[in-house]
Amino acid sequence: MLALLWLVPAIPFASALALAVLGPRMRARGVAVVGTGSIAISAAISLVIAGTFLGAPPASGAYTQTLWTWIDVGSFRPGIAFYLDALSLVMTVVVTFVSFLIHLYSVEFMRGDEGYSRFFAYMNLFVASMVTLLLADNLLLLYLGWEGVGLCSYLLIGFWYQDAANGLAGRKAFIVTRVGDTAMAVGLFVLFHNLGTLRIQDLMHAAQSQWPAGSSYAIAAAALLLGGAVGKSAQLPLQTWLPDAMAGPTPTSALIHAATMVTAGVYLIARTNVLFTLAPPVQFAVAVVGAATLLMAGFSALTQNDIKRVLAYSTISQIGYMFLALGVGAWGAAIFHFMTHAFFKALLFLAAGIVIEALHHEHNIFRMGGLRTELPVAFWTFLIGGCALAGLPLITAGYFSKDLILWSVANSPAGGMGLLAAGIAGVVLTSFYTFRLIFVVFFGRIETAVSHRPGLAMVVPACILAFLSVVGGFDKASFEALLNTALPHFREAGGGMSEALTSVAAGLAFFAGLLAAWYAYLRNPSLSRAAAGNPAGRLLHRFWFSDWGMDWFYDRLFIRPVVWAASASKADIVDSIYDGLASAAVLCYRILSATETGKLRWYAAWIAGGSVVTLAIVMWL
Amino acid sequence: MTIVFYTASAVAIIATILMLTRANAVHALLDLIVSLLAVAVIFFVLGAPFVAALEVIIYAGAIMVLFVFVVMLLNLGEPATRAERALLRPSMWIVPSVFAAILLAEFIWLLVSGDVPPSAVAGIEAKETGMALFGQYLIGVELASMLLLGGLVAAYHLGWRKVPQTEATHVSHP
Amino acid sequence: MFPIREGFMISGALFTLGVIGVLARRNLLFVLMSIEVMLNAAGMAFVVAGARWRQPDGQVMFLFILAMAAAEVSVGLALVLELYHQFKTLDTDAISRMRG
Amino acid sequence: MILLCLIVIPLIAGGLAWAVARWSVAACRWITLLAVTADLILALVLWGSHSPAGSGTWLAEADWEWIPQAGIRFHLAVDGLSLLLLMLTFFLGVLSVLASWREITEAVGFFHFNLLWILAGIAGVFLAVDLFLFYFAWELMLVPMYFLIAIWGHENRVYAAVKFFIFTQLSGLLMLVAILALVFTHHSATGAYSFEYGDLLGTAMSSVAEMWMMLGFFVAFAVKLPAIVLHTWLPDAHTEAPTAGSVILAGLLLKTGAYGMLRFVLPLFPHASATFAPVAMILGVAGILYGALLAFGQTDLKRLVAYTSVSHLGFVLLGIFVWNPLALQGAVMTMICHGISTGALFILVGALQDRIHTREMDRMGGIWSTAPRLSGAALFFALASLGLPGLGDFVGEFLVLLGAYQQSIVIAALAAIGVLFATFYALQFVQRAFQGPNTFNWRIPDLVPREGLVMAVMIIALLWLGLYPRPVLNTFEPVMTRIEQMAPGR
Repeated sequence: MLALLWLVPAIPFASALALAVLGPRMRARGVAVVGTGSIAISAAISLVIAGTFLGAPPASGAYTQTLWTWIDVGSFRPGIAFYLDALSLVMTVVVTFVSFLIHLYSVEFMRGDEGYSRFFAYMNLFVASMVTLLLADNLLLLYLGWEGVGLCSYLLIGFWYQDAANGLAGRKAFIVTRVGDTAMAVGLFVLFHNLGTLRIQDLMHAAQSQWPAGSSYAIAAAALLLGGAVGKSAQLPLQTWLPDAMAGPTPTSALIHAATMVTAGVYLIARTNVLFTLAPPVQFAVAVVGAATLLMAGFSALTQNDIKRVLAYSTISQIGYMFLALGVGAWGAAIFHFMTHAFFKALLFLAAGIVIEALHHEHNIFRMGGLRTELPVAFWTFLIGGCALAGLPLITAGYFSKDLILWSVANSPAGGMGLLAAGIAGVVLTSFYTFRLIFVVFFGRIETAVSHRPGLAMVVPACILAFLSVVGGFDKASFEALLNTALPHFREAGGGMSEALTSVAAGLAFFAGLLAAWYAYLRNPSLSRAAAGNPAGRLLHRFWFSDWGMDWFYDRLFIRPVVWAASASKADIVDSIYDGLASAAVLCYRILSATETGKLRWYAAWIAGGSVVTLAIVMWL
Repeated sequence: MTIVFYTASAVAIIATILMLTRANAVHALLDLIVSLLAVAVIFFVLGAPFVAALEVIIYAGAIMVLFVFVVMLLNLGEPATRAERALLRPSMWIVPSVFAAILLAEFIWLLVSGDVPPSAVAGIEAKETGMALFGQYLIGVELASMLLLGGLVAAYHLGWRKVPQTEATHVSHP
Repeated sequence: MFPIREGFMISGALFTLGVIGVLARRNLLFVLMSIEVMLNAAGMAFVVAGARWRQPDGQVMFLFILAMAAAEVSVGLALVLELYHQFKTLDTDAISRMRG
Repeated sequence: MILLCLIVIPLIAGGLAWAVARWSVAACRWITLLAVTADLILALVLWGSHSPAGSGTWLAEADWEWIPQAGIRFHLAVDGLSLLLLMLTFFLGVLSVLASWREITEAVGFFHFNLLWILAGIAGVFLAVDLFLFYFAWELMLVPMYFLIAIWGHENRVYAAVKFFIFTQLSGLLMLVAILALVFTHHSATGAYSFEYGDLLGTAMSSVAEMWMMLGFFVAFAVKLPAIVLHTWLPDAHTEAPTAGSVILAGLLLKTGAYGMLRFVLPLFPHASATFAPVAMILGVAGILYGALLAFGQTDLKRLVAYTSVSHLGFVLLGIFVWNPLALQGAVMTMICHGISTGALFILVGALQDRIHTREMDRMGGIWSTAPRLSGAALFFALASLGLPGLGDFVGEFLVLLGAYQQSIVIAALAAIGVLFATFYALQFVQRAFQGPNTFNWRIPDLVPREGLVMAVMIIALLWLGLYPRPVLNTFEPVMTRIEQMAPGR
């Protein structure tokens, strides 16, 4: 059954092509059937493959399927080949399953939109590219999937192209991720030049054997790959694009900017973990980036008033946790958190979608209120998602995965107390802004009336995801065992905090955040307005609101100079060389024509002068 | 013989200078004729009687007469000479004489530096020149004749158009 | 013996005077006359050279110069008449229609 | 024999088309279309029949005496590289004829005559193996192109046509001098006059003479392949040329420059090229960055696409002078895919200009709503030109970058940044022309089936080249390895 592996990316790709070409002529129902059906089949196949893989795992723990050789020039022979092991299996199953649910959801959410077939074409193309990325056997095919998902995120963010702002947001996302991709491409060159291949498994063995720990090549390659991962997963230096990416339709935000694409960077680092273990400073950098990002994004999320931007910042901060886990070598924990995060973050976005749809596209949370009674389904699913996100102890999956990360940070040789403190502070921040969101949106007075109730197609996926957000975390042990077949075990340094201690700490942090939010927003709502009143508060609020001023800073540092340079050199400077030549010729003409005065004696004088000079030359020679 | 040579050349140079500085065209012409005759004498001294004769007959005779004829035709008269004298400012002589001085210096320098051995004894008779003319230089003579024909046709053509117009508009100048 | 060196000196001097005439005088007639002087000086140089090597070629050359001078004067003077009729003046600086 | 037909068919058809045009314009167009398709089929037959191992240096040859005294032979030959470029020539030829089916209304006969004679000239350039014949075809190519731009162009077409002609003609003369110098050195070495490529290959010459001759050739080809400083004729020529003209100009004429470098500059003057390589590489990278930056700043659509050509062919120049198998094959791949993607972009911009009679992006916006298929195709080809993996351009550019990295890290990094800049202009092009609100509320007809067919063919070609380039790579691999062996010190 494993031979059907190539169908998982192929079916969505084919249906994307079909929808792109025939879409406009098909009826909406037909488009929905083709669009969602293809993802359903692909999800089903991946589940079947998962079953056979778990049932009878292949000998080497991995299954490779080569379709054809893509390019073969001298020693460079990347093939279109898929590599399935525990890591890519878990991610493929999660991605395809969550995509299926979101496609189901968007059948109803996008109904009536004039670009219906275009939307499903892009979404299918996205799933195809994401699965190609996950199953890629060599880094070049991974790069193909990598750019493909970047492209689809650009297309989907700018989906409602009539509004120029969406187009610009899409362009910003594509360019910022492409900055990361360029770094990653150079990383690929380093790897190929020094190790002679791009096939991931051979690369890892070659790196292991040829490069000593801490070798400059390993550091360069790992750092460049980290650059790519940071770009795609919207981590610290390159995270400004994700909040603007919320301009796209909500299912897109749910699928791309919450569950799947943004975790591509995590997958890349997990997949090339050998490189990072060979370059300890870069691995530590990953941890630091993760910690810093989770704090920054947490604070920014506090101040947002658009429901989707809050969730976007929370995504950035949760991926910060995954980077933190990767940084300390807890590969399994990061992937585990990826899975749970995919469930509850997609759920939160879908619920937010229901709310937005119900309040005819109202985004500002302060103009929503009291939806607890109006939209019970949205409320309960949102609540479960929120608790999973914040990490309600012992019940939600989010708690288990975050607890595992905190424990790994505490016990890993690389993890310092600083990182652990950041982690716990992050938990407090997460629960604070999550419950702020819930209290403001679902409690208090009804600001805007609910226009229409969500249909079944929107509610069912949300409920399934809610169920998964709870159940997902229970069977941690077997999940760990499965991942360890593909990823190295987590090396515990002795003397760290025990399992129980970190989980208690996490639970306390959760309740602290909950209480703070309850006190600030339900107990006396005037407190938040007072905080915003005084000058220091207002400055801080503006600073955090604009993502710590990163956007403003990048605009000044990069965008303005390039735009200025382009407009300044619009008229080709090099062309002026040739214009100069032309005008010099005209000048010579004008000078010479001035000598023709028409006076006989003037010419006679020149003739005499000429003859005198020639005579002199003759004499002198 | 050399005294004759030197006097003749002196006369030639002085006549030419006079010709240059004259305001009245006819006076200048007459000075020019004197200078040409002086050159004819020099030719004679140099033992080239045939050429001297030619110089007198054709150059001084024919060409200069043509000149006089044209000057008469132009009928310049007193106002023209007065206008001419107005133009004869001393300042106009500076530039040409600078050129001329350099040119003369070059000639002299060339002549002095070259070692000119003494010349042959006897002059060259007309017979010898005639034989050369129709022997070696036969083509040259034919070409010269064509040149003269060209000059004739051109002069005739230019002259012809003018006659009817001048009849109609000829007004005696004041 | 024939004064060869002096002969050349004289023709050089005459030629130079001719040049002065051409450059200095503005009246077209005087320019033509100066040209005649220059031609004559050149002819003389040829004859002196002929005398020096006792060759008739010098005199033949002088003859050709004569023919050329005659043709030149006839055409020149015809043009002078035409010019005078056209412009009513013989001042070369005034007649400068052929400007570039 | 088949090679001769490749050149003769367009020549005869040109005359025929011009003659027939007086009676019926449609017949003239069909004749041209049939002629170019016939040539395309011939080229495909050649491609199909050639043995992959590449027995001798040439796949097919045709050799006759021309001017025996001077050792000039009418020698046509084709190997992997020139075969592919021939196919590209006739592929784009067919598409440009289809694209300008409705666009050209006055003097249709003469237009098609010129079009066919340019194709014949280009085919001649790719086939000629005798340097004299090569120069002859090189000049034959210019004159009809000059007429194409000067007569059927847009606003200040005469300026552009004259500028194009002066640039190429002058540099062509430099090449002629270099050819003659080479022949004479060959003569002094071996005593026989010969313009044969084979004979001239090994001529021994002093390094100074070799450098000067190499520069003679290099400048001629650098003007044609717009290297950074010599590129200023390109934007004007492209903006003013009619659709068919700019497709052929961008798709083919630029490739003759690159082909010339691969065929003549590197093999004939290996040592001089090796010493000159660092300069050429810097020129290439500068071209990439400069072209991209200027493309980003343009407001005229055709000028934008023209500058992208400068940027893409900077990659080709870089790839050629890096001189290792990866970069060489990447350069040829970029040449082919750039021909298709830029050709398509020009056809689209031409179609757009026919509909809204302007090329200024400020007056466009929101065209996606009225012409979704046209905008979709434009988006696809803009993505191809920014080097999206899965399409042809990426394969070429990645190979060039990979090869360049082995030569020098800094140059590869700069070129990679060039790819990033490509994103700027490609998205700018799509954003300002097709997306955004329909401020000028354009109501324009979408792609007609004919144009749709042209676009579909090109999309399939790019996808095929992007996902399964092996048959194409195998065709010119033997040639590239042979050129690579010629590098000194290999």
